Amino acid sequence: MVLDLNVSIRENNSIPVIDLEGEIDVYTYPKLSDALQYVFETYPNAKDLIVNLDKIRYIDSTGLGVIANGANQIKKINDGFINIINATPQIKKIFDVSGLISANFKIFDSESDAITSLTK
Amino acid sequence: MVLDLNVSIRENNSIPVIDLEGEIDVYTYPKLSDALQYVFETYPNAKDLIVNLDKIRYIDSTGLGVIANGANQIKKINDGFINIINATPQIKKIFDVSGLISANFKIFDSESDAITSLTK
Amino acid sequence: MTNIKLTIPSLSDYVGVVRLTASGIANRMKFTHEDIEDIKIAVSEACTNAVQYAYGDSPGDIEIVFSIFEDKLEIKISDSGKGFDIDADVKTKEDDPEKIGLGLGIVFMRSLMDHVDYDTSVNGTTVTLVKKVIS
Amino acid sequence: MTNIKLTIPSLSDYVGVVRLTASGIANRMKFTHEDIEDIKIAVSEACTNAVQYAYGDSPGDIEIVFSIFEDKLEIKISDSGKGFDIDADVKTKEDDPEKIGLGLGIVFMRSLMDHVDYDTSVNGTTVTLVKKVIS
Ligand SMILES: Nc1ncnc2c1ncn2[C@@H]1O[C@H](COP(=O)(O)OP(=O)(O)O)[C@@H](O)[C@H]1O
Ligand SMILES: Nc1ncnc2c1ncn2[C@@H]1O[C@H](COP(=O)(O)OP(=O)(O)O)[C@@H](O)[C@H]1O
Repeated sequence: MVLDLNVSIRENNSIPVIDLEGEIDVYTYPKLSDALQYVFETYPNAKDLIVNLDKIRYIDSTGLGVIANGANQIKKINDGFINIINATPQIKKIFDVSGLISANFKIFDSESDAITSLTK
Repeated sequence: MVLDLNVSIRENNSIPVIDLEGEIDVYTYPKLSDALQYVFETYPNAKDLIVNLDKIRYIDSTGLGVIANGANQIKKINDGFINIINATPQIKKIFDVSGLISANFKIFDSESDAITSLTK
Repeated sequence: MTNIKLTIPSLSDYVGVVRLTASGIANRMKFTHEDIEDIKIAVSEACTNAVQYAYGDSPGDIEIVFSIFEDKLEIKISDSGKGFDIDADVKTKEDDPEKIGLGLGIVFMRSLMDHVDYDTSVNGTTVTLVKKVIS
Repeated sequence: MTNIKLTIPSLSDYVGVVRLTASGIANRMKFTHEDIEDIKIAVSEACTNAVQYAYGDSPGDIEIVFSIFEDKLEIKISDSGKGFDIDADVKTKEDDPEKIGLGLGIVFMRSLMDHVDYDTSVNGTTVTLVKKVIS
């Protein structure tokens, strides 16, 4: 849906995956925060969490802030990571500009790349 | 492209087909008028012309006006018809409201329906 | 009630921009996809008329005010152009085959919206369009 | 030069509407797809700040003026809120881990646009964003 965000949660190889569709901005970001909190409660021992941006058509500093906060949280709890997959070049640029990449999250091109790396 | 109109012209079974993509409004309709004039000049004996709305995401009275004018013209020259294909339900509604359907153009669901009917 | 106001020059280039703004606003309300398409067409028809007829050769401004209510969206499209005689001008359309317009704009607005009101004088024209949220 | 003006209430609901309007306007200029995405983000960041910081608990208006030049798009985003001390407020961000914001909004604007200017006082804030058309 234009101007809105849809969130759904599933597992791949026991790793929780958050699929996002639409736009993440100051209006929609609470849906993403809620999903992150839900995953942290449902998988209290998870070391990894995948966030799938395949169908994200817009993200700005609000969305990056939520993801960075989530990354800090999973680091603190389980020394874990948020793993971003399917970011478009535009979204990668935004992560670059933010200077956040080197912090507590990793970026993979595809879900299979992420799963291969995280399960080995 | 959002807010713009792309036009291309081809033949199917010797019938000229105008493929349209985008939006037809007060800004873009001259592109459609030009394409119609081009087809009338290039195919001076054509009894039928197909206008493919498959990739049209918006049309209003401006676009309908151009199509209706084209239909009048081909009627006058060759006693011919404009044949609309792939109109969405929303676009069909607009044609309905306009009261133009019974006039000089026909509506077919698909290109193959139109070709079958026009070549028999 | 919340108001959003947009002002564009009366150029055909920007009618699509009004349409985008309108669809964004309608998306925040409980309209169906079909309602949103209806609103886009109606607001475009009103703006198209202001572009084509209000100002003659020297463009002026078109002001669009969106008023968001719990149960309806009201859109006022105003120009400061020359106005028209709504009964006379609409009737004579069929006598003038030279015109591109078929007299469909106002017909479309009336059939796609729940309420359409024209306020027109030598000081300009304001069209009020209302679409109700069906719940 | 052509001006388009949009006024919205300072509610998060309508930042996306500004984005749609901005992308429609940018589409009428010779910007690349990437430029248009940059413009959408920068204008959203400025509006998001006005929504989050300008007015405290009672929302006011945000006015966005798009000025279309042959060779650039200039966007002014204004609120009548409380303003801020641009040097102090940006520095202290890292000391306040409770805040959702990471101090990225202004960083994004500066890196995505060709020119960013802040004019802020107790009477409100105006951000001017400029993106050049590369030809
Ligand atoms: N904003 C306006 N300013 C001046 N004249 C207008 C305006 N809107 C409509 N009109 C007049 O009303 C007539 C009917 O408009 P409409 O139903 O949209 O059909 P069309 O545009 O095909 O003529 C127009 O031809 C014009 O003379
Ligand atoms: N329009 C505004 N009105 C008041 N304060 C503002 C405005 N825009 C920015 N600020 C202040 O500048 C700070 C930095 O903004 P920004 O770089 O967007 O980062 P963030 O939103 O993450 O804090 C904000 O935290 C706020 O204190």
